[in-house]
Order: sequence, then C-alpha cells, then structure tokens
Amino acid sequence: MSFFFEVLLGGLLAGVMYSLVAIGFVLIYKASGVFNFAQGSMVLFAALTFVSLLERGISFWLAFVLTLLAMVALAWTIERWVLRKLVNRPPITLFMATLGLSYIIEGLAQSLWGAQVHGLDLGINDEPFEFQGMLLSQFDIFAACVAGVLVLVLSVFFNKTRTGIALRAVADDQLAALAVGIKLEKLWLIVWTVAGFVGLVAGLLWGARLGVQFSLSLVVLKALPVLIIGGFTSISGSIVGGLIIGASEKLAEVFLGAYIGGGIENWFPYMLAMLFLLVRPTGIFGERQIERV
Amino acid sequence: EGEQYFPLQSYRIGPYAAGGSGFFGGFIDYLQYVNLKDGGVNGVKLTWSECETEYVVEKGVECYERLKQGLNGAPAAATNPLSVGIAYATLDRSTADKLPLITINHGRTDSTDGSVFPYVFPLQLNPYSEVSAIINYIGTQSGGLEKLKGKKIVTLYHGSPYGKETNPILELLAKKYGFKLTLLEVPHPGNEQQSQWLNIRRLKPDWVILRGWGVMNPVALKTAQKTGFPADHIIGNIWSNSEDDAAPAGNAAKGFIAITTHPSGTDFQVLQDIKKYVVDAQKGNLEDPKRFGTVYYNLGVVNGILNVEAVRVAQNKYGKRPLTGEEVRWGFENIKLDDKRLAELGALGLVQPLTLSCADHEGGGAVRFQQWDGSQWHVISDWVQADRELLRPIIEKSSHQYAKEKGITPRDCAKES
Amino acid sequence: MTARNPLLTLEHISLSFKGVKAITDMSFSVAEGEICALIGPNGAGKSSLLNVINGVYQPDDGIITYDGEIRTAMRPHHAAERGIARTFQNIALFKGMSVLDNVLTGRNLKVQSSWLEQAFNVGRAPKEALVQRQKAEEIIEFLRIQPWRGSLVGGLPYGLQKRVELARALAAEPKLLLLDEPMAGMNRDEKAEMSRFIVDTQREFGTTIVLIEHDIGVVMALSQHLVVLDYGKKIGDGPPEAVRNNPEVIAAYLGTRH
Amino acid sequence: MPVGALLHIQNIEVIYEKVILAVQDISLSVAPQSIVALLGANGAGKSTTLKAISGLASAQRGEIVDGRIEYQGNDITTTPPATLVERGLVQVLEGRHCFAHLSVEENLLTGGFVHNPSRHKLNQLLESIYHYFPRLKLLRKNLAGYASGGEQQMVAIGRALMSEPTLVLLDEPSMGLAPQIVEEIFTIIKNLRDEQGMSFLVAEQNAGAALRYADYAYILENGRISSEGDAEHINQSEVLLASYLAG
Amino acid sequence: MLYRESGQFSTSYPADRRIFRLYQERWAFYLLLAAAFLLIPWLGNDYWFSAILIPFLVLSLAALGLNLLTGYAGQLSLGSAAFMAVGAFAAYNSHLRIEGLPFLLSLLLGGVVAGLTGVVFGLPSLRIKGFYILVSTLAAQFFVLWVFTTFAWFSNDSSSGVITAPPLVILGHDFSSPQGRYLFTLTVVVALGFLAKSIVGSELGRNWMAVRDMDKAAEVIGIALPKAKLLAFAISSFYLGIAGSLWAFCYLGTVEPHGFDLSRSFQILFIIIIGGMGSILGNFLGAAFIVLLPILLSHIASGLLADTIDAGQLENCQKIIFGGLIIFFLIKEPDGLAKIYQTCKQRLQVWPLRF
Ligand SMILES: Nc1ncnc2c1ncn2[C@@H]1O[C@H](COP(=O)(O)OP(=O)(O)OP(=O)(O)O)[C@@H](O)[C@H]1O
Ligand SMILES: Nc1ncnc2c1ncn2[C@@H]1O[C@H](COP(=O)(O)OP(=O)(O)OP(=O)(O)O)[C@@H](O)[C@H]1O
Ligand SMILES: [Mg+2]
Ligand SMILES: [Mg+2]
Repeated sequence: MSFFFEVLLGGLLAGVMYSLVAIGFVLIYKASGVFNFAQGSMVLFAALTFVSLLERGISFWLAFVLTLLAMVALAWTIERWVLRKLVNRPPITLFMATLGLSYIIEGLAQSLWGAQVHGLDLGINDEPFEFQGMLLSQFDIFAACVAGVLVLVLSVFFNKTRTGIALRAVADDQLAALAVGIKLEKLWLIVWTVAGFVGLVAGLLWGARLGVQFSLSLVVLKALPVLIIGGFTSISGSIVGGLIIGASEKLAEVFLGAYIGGGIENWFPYMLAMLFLLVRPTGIFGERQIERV
Repeated sequence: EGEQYFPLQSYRIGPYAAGGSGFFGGFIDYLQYVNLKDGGVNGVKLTWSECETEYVVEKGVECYERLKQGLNGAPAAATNPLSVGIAYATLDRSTADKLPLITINHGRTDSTDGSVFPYVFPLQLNPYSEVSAIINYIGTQSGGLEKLKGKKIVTLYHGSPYGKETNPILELLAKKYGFKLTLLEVPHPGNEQQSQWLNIRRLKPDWVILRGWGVMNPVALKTAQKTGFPADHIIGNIWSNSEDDAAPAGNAAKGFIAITTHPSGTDFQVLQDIKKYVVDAQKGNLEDPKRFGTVYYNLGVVNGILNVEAVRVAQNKYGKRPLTGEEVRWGFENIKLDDKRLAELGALGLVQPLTLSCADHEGGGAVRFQQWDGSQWHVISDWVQADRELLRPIIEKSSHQYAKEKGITPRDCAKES
Repeated sequence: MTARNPLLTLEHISLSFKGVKAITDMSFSVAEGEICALIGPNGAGKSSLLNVINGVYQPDDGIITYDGEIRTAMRPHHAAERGIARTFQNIALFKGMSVLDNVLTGRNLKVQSSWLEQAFNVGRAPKEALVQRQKAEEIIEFLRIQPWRGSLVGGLPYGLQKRVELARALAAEPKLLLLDEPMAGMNRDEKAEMSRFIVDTQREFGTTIVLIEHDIGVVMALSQHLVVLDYGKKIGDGPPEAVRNNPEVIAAYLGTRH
Repeated sequence: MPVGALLHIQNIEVIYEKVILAVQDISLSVAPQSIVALLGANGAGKSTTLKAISGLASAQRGEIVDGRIEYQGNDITTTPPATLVERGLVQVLEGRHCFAHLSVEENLLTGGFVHNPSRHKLNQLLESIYHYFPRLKLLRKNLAGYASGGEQQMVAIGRALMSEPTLVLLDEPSMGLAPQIVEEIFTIIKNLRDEQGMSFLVAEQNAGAALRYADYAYILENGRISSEGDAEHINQSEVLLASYLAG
Repeated sequence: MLYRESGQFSTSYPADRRIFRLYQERWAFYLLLAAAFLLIPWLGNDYWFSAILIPFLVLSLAALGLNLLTGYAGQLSLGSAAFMAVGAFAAYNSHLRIEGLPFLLSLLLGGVVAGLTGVVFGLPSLRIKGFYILVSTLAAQFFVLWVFTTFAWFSNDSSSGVITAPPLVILGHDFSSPQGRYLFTLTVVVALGFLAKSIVGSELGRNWMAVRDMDKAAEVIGIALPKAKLLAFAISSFYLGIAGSLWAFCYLGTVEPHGFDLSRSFQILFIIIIGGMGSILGNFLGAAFIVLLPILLSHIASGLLADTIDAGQLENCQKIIFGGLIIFFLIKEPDGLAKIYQTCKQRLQVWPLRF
C-alpha cells in the first residue's frame, strides 16, 4: 500500500512538471486564441540560451536576466513578423504558423548554441529524503511551489486586470478587438514575453532534470494532454490536469503495464484525456464553445 | 594515384546530434590525418563529403543514393550511416550496389553471418555479444558465473526495436545462469522515468542494465538517484556510454559503469598524432575542441582505422589504386588486427584485436568496462569476451530465415579465400 | 384564422437559460400553407422559438405537434428529414464553398445513390447528379443569383448571402420553411424582391412559412397570420390587421417607448 | 473640398486579396458635429469604405492602393486602428462582432479602456450606456455570445460609445433591431451630436430612417459615389428612386 | 416559374463537372501523364527514382489522405503517420499470413484496416471539436506505434522489430527494380488521385466541406454529421494506409515503427499547408516542394558553399528556411501553392488587364 502512495506522490510531482509547460500554452491560448505549438521550442531556446551563457562564465542572475531579454526579443520578433501579419485569421492558420515558428526557433537555438548536451545545476538538491516512508526530493517540492505561484499570479492577472479582459477579448474576435482600440501589438508582446518567461522557468527546471538538449522541445507532448484535461483556457486547469495526468500515468505504468506491456506512458495520457473529453468536451475548466444560431 | 571516396551520411543536428557530430568528427579527422601524414593510403588520397541525415531514415536513403556513385570519379569505399534505421533501409540497396555497409557496434545482429550478408559489417560488437559480455562481467563481479543464480537483474530498455532486440538473449542467459530478470520499458524519448525507477526501488535488484538512447540516459541516472538506487550498480550499454550520456546527470552519474569497445581519452599514439597533424593545425572537424578524445570521437577514429585498414588490405590484393566497393568488401573480410598491427597503427588499447572473415563480420565481440567519476571515464576492466559460441547458432538461425524469405543462397565460406 | 389544418402546433412551450426565461408557456399553431410572421422586441424569444421548432433547442416543457407527429422535442436532423428547413439570423452559410455547392448541400436529403456509387460514378449516381444539378440551377435562377453561381459565398455582400441562404433552404423542397430576419440589412427594393420570392414560394409549392421580421410594413404585406412576442410571452395572435390594432401590441412593440 | 472637415477622403481605391477591387475613386467628407449617411445597395462598398477609414480593411486582407484619408487634418491612410480610436475615431462593425466569451458588461468595458480612465469614470460611462439601453443592464452578467441578435447590436454600439469618440463610423446600426429601437438609436445619435458634438458616418440600407436624421448623404453604386447632397434634398429628389434605394 | 423545364443546362452539366474544363489544360494534363508513364522510366536514374520520385509520389498520396480529412472535412489531425503505419503493418501481415494473397489485395487490405482504425479514432470527433480533436489523433499516433513495438507478432517476431519488405511481384511481374517501383507507385497514386477528385466533387465532398465550414448549420440542413465525419476518417485513413504500404514496400523496403512517428505526421501536415488545404493539386505541389527543397538546398550548399559552412549549420539553416516558408505562405497565400497556380492562371486569362 505504501508503494501505491509512493507512486501516486511521484506521479503528482511529475505532473506538476508537466503543468509548468502547460501554463505557457494556456497563457497564449487564453490571451490570443493561438494554439502555440512552439511553446516546447521556446522552452528549449530559453534553457539553451541560459545554460550557454552560464557556461561562458556569466553569473546565474545575469544569465537569467540576459535570457529574459532574449525572450523579449523573441517575442518582439514573433509579434512583428508573424502575428501582426496574421491578424484576424482563423485559429487553424495561427496554429500552423506556430508549427513553422517551432522549426525556426529550434534551428536558431541549435545554430546559435550548438547541439551538444549541457548539464545544468540549479543548486537545488535532487537527492531523496524519507518522509513517512516515502521518498521526496527538495527539487520536486521546489518545482511544485514555483508552479503554484505562477498559477496564482497569472489567474489574478487574467481575471482581475483590464489587460486580462482585453486579452480575452482578443482571443474571441481580433477584428472587433482592433475596432475598439485594443493594441494587439502591445498585448501580444506582453503575452509572448510572459510565455517566454514561463518557458524559461520550465526550461530551467526541466533542463536540470534532463540536461539541456534538443529533447526538451519534446516535453510539449507531455503538456498537451494536461492542457486538454484542464481545458485550454484555464490556468488553474493546467495544474489540475497536470496532477491528474501525472498520477494516473504513473499508476497505470506500474500497475497496468505489468499486464499489457510496459512503456504505455506515451499514449496513456492521451487516451485518458480522450475519455475525459467524451464527458466534458472542453476539459474540466475549459470555456464552453458558444454556438448561437 | 587517384582518390578513394567515403560518402558520409552524417547527422549533426536534431535529438541525436551529439553522437553524430562526435563520431563523424573523429572519422573525418582520422581520414585527414591519413592524408596529411602519409599522403593517403599508398598514395591514394582519401576524400569524403557529408550529407546530413538528421538520423531520419529517408534522408539517409536520399543521401545514400546521392553519394553512392562516388565523387568526381573517386569510387565510394563503404557507407557508415551510424543509424540502425538507415542501415536497415539501405541494406538491400548496398548489396545490390555492391557497396559495404558498416554498422560498427550496432545494426542487425544476424548480419554477423557474412555468408548471408556479404556486404554488411557489424564490426567489433553486435548487440547480442554486448549483453553477453555484460552478464559475464556481472558474473565476475559476483565471483563467478555460477554465483549469478538467484541474483536479480533489471534491464531498463528504450521502447524501440533497438531497445528490445536483446531481450530474448537476456532471457536465454537468465535461464542458463538462473538469475531473475525483469524487463522494464521506457517509452521514447524517455524524459520521464519516475514509475520505472519506483518499480526498480520495489524490486531491489542487484544490477540494472541500461539500454538507453539519447536523453533517456541522463534521466535514468537522475531518477535513479532520486529513488535511491546506487549509480555504481547501473551498467550502461554501448549507446549509454558516452560523456553526453553521463555528464548532464551531474552528480547523479558518479560511479555509473558502462561498457565500451574503445576507451575514451587521448593517451593513444594515434590520437596524439591526430592532434599534432590535424587539430593543432586548425583543421580539426570538431566544433568544440573539448570533445577531442571523448567516447563518440574515439569511436569515429576507430571506425576510420577499420575503414582505412580495409582499403589497405584490399590494395594489397588488387593494387595501389582507388578501389570499388566490391574490392573494399574483400578488404574488410580479410582484416586481421593483432597487437603488433595495432601497435603500428598507434591504436593499441584503443581497438580490440580483431579478425574478420567471410563467416564472421563482427570479429571481436569483446568490451571493456569504464566508470564515470563525475567528469570523465576511467577504464576499470580488461577486455571481457562475449560467449560467442552460445550466440552463433541463434544468429545463424535468424540469418538463414532471412535468406529463405529473400530467396538468397548463402555463400559457402569454406570456398572463400 | 384559415380553415386549413394546422401543420405545426406548439402547446405550452417554455424555455429558459440560466436565469433568462426566453419563452414562457407559449402556444400557437400555424396552418398548412400560410405565412405566419413572428414579431416582437429584441430579445423577445423569436429566434429561440424557431430553434425550438427545428430542434436546435430542447424546450423545458410543452408539446410540439408537426404534421401529425407529436413530440416534446425535435432533433435538427430529424426536423430536416421531416421537411423543415430554415435560414439563420446570423448568416450560416458554408463560407469556403461556391454558391452552387451551397445550394446543392441543401439537397443532401434528396440524394438516393450511395457515396460509393458517386465516387466511382456508377449505378444511380450519374443520372442523379444531373437531376440534382438541374434542381439547384432552377432555384438559383428563381432567386436570380446566377451571376455568382461559381463564387465563394464568403466574399459576397451581406444581402446576397441572405439570398443564397434562402436558396439553400428552398433546395430541400421543405414543407415548413423558417426564416429568421431574411430581409435584415436590405433596402426597400431588395426587401420587395425578397418578399416576392417568399410569396412565390408559398403560392407555387404551398410551403408553410414562419418568418421573423422587424419591418412592420413587410410583415403586414406578407403574412396571413401574426404572432407577437414580448419577453417570452405571447401578447398577440391572429390576422395581421386585428393584431396591429391590439393596444398591448402597440405598447410593447410598435408604438412608444416601453 | 470643404474647409475644416473632420474627416476627408480623397479618391481612395480599395482592393481585397490583391485581386478584388471593391471601391474606387471614393471621395467624401464629414463636417464636425454632423451626421452623414452613406447609402447604397448590397455590395456597393459601404462597409469597405468604412473599414478603409478605420484601418480595419487591412485586417481582412484589404489594401488602400490609391488616394488618401485625412482626419482632423492629419493623414491617417495607414494609421493603425488602435491609434485612431485613441484619437476618437471608432467604428461599429457590421454584423455585431461581440466578444462571445465575455459578459455583456465586460464587452462594454473593453470599449472604455483606450483612454485608461479611472474606475469611477468607467462606471459613469457604463451607467450612461445602460441608460441608453436598459435591456443591457438586465443582461450585464450574461455572456454576450448568448444574447439575441438585437441585444448584441446594442452591445456593439454601446461598446463603441464607451470610448467617448469624436467620430463614429456606424455600419448598418439598424440591422436586426426592432422598429422602436431603431428610432431610439437614431435619436441617441442625434442627441450625441447636439449635446456632445460627436459626428457620425452611418452606412445604412434603411435609407428612410437614415435620411430623416442625417445632415448630408452620399450614395454609392458599384464601388463609386454616384451622387451626394443634403439629406433632405436627396430624400426628395429622384436620385434615390433611380438608384433603387428608397427605404 | 420555379421547376420549369430548362433543358439548356442539362447537356453542359457533365462537361461542367469535368476535372479540367479548358481543353488546353486537359491536354497539358494528358501530356504530363504520358510523360510520367512513358518518358520518365526511360530518362530517370536510380537516384531520381529512389530518392526523389517515389517519396514524392508516396508523400503526395499521404497528403491527399490528410487533406481529405483536414482540408475538406475540417478535422485537424496529427496522427497521419499512425494510419500509415497501420496500413504498412496490415499489408505486411496479410501478405505474410494469408497464403497466396496477391500483393495488390494485401495492399488494399492494408488500406481497409487503416480505414477501420481511422473510424475508431474518429469516433470522439462526434463529440469534441476544434483543437480538442487533436487529442484523439495524437492518441492514435502514440498508441499505434506502441502496439507495433510492443507486440512482436506484428513484425513476425523478428528480433529487431524491423520488418523487411517482400519482393514486389504483381501479377507475375517483378517490380523490384527502381523503375518498376516507380511505375507501380505512380499507377496507384494516379488511380487514387482520380478517385479522390471524384469524391470531393460528389455529395460526400460537399457534406465534408459543410461540416468544415459550419457544422451546426450542416446538421440543421439534414447532413448526417456522424456519417460524414466517420467517412472522412475512414477514407482519409484508407489513403494514408495505402501510402504507408507504398512507403514500406516501394520506397524503403523496410518498416520500422519509428519511421512513422510524430514528425512524419507533421511533415504531411506541412505538405498540405504549403500545397493548399482543400485542393487535390495542392498535395502534389506541396509534396514536390517538401521533397525537393531540402535536396536543392543541400545540393546548393555542397556545391557552392562546401567549405564555408558545415553540414550541421546548413541543416539548421534549412530548418529555419523551412519554418520561415511555412509562415510566409500562411501570411501571403493561406491557400497555398495551389492558389498561386490558380491566380497565375487567372492573370494569364485576363492579361494584360489587371483585374
Ligand atoms: N443559448 C442561450 N443561452 C443563454 N441565453 C440565451 C440563449 N439563447 C437565447 N438566449 C436569451 O434568450 C432571449 C431571447 O433570445 P432570442 O434570440 O430568441 O431573441 P429574439 O427575439 O430573436 O431577438 P432579436 O430580435 O434581437 O433577434 C435573449 O435575452 C437571449 O439573451
Ligand atoms: N473580406 C473581403 N474579401 C474579399 N472581398 C470582399 C471582402 N469584403 C467585401 N468584399 C467585396 O467588396 C465589395 C464591396 O463589399 P462591401 O461589404 O463593402 O459592401 P456593402 O455596401 O457594405 O454591402 P452590404 O450592404 O451587403 O453590407 C463586394 O463586392 C464584396 O464582395
Ligand atoms: Mg433573433
Ligand atoms: Mg456592408
């Protein structure tokens, strides 16, 4: 039984790591209706930039600030050369544009910083300690706190501030948003920068886990089902989704994998998400689609 | 006179770039070294050109088709894709085109049987030999193979054909020696392994064999640490044995053991020479000079040594001129590296003694074990040989099945010289 | 009212959305072959009522009798099969398709041949394709939209889109046609033309029509039966002239500020 | 060219997607504190003209390829819409375009953000809109996407007024509104002109109503201006009948 | 006045429905076909057949499959490669396990099995919409690959899990040579291309587009949404399945599940974006573009810039160029190469006038 709880806890903590990536997604989707597939590449780009700066002897915080500036520059470029030119296009077009973006960002990251694998040490201990017979690590607890804080801050931002309302308006109807004088350019810049920041945080935590390397961009595949269960438009949904996915996939791998063959973690979250959708077609906290005729 | 051409299906970007850029860096540097030091092989200059595959099969095929004709009249000697997928996809083609396909340390196990696969060379070590050697090592560590009885061994493998290939052999060995084997799969790419390691924690095995690939390796080490499994009882296989696999795991990798067919480091004559002739002359292929002497780089050098040796052997028979693929193939089948020859090549201790033949396209089948000290590898064992007698019938069974499917009549190796 | 049989009867229909009571205890019937107009202030529940009739909304309460069949709710697909076609207040055309294709989709329920026959152009398919096309062309001609037959509807001006939408509905050869503000955004002449189409439809095929319209002039000229809604309740029902003079209607809709 | 015009358009030509010519050679002006009607049949180019002025045409892959637009004496041919709204030029789009997932009140609020007013001021603005459209106050917490067609039209107009504009471009404001609301809206427009000095450029199919309140009118035919004049004059002349426009 | 006899159109409808209405176009197309079947087999070399033409044809077919689903029926999918894998493995296994089954039939069977799988993963589309449907196709993507790697039965218990394609013998003729494989692929692709054209022009195609453009309205006018959507998944997956088999048997000669991973799905999606969604021609243009561009770039680089830029950087540049092109297309020509082709044609027709 204690093994069960250990797996459960491990899963919940792993789920939080997924949430970190998912938050970046939700942010952009909620704010502009763009399903940003490039979030994974942004995570890679941020982590790679950071670690490369670090390796060039720059101090931690300076590297952090410089990376953040790089993310602002990236956001600016994306706004200027992609989003601005795709105003008022259907969501699917924007989605595909982000696919293109992910190619560009990955290519850029690799040509700037090379393709080697880099180790990253954040100075947070990842060694286990026993807690009531279960293993816990400081690192996981730290990651969980970071995710919690992010969710809190961002939720307040979206629901309580004027910018938040404007952002949701943009997501609904860009033409009308333009017509009422919302500055799309400015908002996009803000959102993509914040998403870049979230990407950086996720990139650092994941990078400390995996090493900073190309595979970081693949963590979006873990974030997708999280997003879908939580709902594309809900920040707190991404945490709940992360916990559900994390816990259930670990339990499934350990207890179900023994019967149907291991390695089911890749598809299990998607199947689970699919079942969830059959009950709630827009995820747990997702906004309902409005269809009036 | 003339030039001998090496078509390089390299990969320097994408998820596996670290391996590709190291390997092809070493390979190219060795070829350069031969040109710079000796002016080629018996006066035949070596040339090459690269085509990026990104480790993607169809790009590899395109590269193969593009490069196989040779370059400016220089005929191609052999292809070295360093990718199981590309090797599979070009296997039929290279046989038809009579161009040797070198899959050093990897590839199709049954292609060891040269009578069915005349053009395919899994040099040094095929996957079966690899696990057999690992079990032999664990046996010696436990004080003899008979002590394996009752031991618990977990194999953590990458969820791909590559990862699974050795599972039947492990099961066979488990039966033979009486150890308890548990196979755990890590789905590709392997960036989350919490559940597998919690399982390991519950099973409390004596050893964990890591058949990883790419990001799966450092994550395995990190997660092992998190779940309290000691790194010095994890044994990495041939694709879990590079600096790029251990270093990103930081502290967690300290003590990690892995096999190797060729030690890393630079205290080998040939590497010193490469440094002198190539690297110090600013002609090195590596983007990051710090990677000189790393596992992948050295594997590239070893691969270069073997390819060039094949050309040299074949020249002895066919004359000192650029050779066709068919002729180079004969060279490969007649490579004979004993300690004396290895010393001449400056590769003593770097390359294992190797004798290839028509029937045996693997040749060596031995590995050494190395341990990570947090920043580099240290060799901790002598050559450990695989149980090749045990494996041969299995290999032949498989190759003959292939021959039947494809309607190939195996060569009679007794008649070959 | 007319002596003809009722084609559609609503009895005690109620519909509400979280907090908003869109329709309260609504009953009326529409006789076969008549043009019945629904009028009422904005948000009175007119569109909702059409949605209930063809099954887009399920009423909370009440009974719908259509063509002898008694139901508590319809499904849109079932309604279409039973001969109910409609147009929408917010144009709901297939924007990426040509006018002709839009009209042809309206005929989807009339197609007999299977998709395989059509794909390989064998069996009933070739002949049927001709028939369908001909019917579609007739409707296109009837509504005078031939010049735009091949254009994508997305780029057409609003008024034309409304006409295409009517064409699509007519293509189904419906028994009951529901029109939600078919003349919004048109000038008088265009309205007159549209009215003519509507009257012709009714005359030639005996189609029963329920229509929502805010232009009281058009309503008076067109309809034989008028139902007035005011915030979910029916406040008038009968021949146009009688209803028009009903003081309650005047107060709620036509006359001064409420 | 009228001196001191608030808005002045010279010979503009608009092309969609680089191939569809929507309007050409359009010139018109709007005097301060006036209501100008823009009349024309379906597809005549009314909406296109308005969108060209407000800078929204480019968001629909349209382009002003010729001519220039002046507002308050400045060239605004390529000025982005947000800047125009800041300067008091706002458009109410044809077809309502409410933010479906925002409540009615949030919809109105989005219109008020441009000048970054205090919360108090914002509430005042809201109240004034609720005063014009009492129905909206009832629905303030409901999602705009579920509101009826006419209600959404009110939201769209109210939202534009929230920015306290100088010049409002109204695209078919009467569409889908019950007759007495139409009269109400035009009365509101008239009051705003008289009391707050706003100007309106109104594209309408409902020529009758529009001309009753407008000062001046232009008639568009096939992407060109076919005639113009004082509203009263246009209303009585044969022009209207001749161009099939009577409302 | 409605429904009166108006025979004047009836004679011209079939002509109107033809694929190419202008005779110049029709002839150009016939010429192209003739060249593809008669000329190219003589002119081409190994490299052209094996590295360019065959993958081009197979990818066109796969894109065609996805285009039916995404471009016509409006259902976004990231699982195309999974259905290709199902096709390939099903064809391999039916060839292997059903004694004496002609190759063509096992190919067809592969397609049918893929189609059925498509239906299964299409079922959620009856309830979920928009981006959420991605989850179902991604589930297919990961689940299918897992099944093929986990259960060795599918690869005939081969130790490496990689299956080797049997020789390509059709009706007693050996098509194993590069020419043969090219001709066979070409025949299949052309036949299925015509079939697709006919489907999208039929009622089913219209229903798909209706579902894509506004499914609520489609439902109201009586289109059976479940049927239309599931057929879209089925037919699309059928095409993908056939393409998968061709990929395995005619192109690579081997099948490894990971050859059908997510990046393949993306590649196919890119083809339809660049080529043009909702266009048949676009698939071919897009596939040509995707197959040729990287080759062209690397040829240029190895020719001109051989020493100045290393292969890795070059590939990075290529990635950037690729991403850039996708965005460029979305900005400038959202309807892809097919639309550009049409615009050029229209320009030519009205030339020298501007509009
Ligand atoms: N799906 C829904 N969810 C919530 N409220 C709804 C929904 N549909 C309609 N309503 C509400 O029901 C009331 C009636 O709406 P309906 O669309 O039927 O009005 P209408 O009479 O057609 O008005 P208009 O003339 O403006 O189109 C409105 O207040 C609207 O907000
Ligand atoms: N986004 C667009 N893309 C392509 N063509 C367009 C677009 N919008 C309008 N058009 C074309 O431009 C022309 C003018 O259209 P516009 O919408 O300006 O007319 P309108 O006078 O407002 O008509 P309505 O009274 O129907 O609203 C029409 O022929 C229309 O087809
Ligand atoms: Mg309504
Ligand atoms: Mg308009």
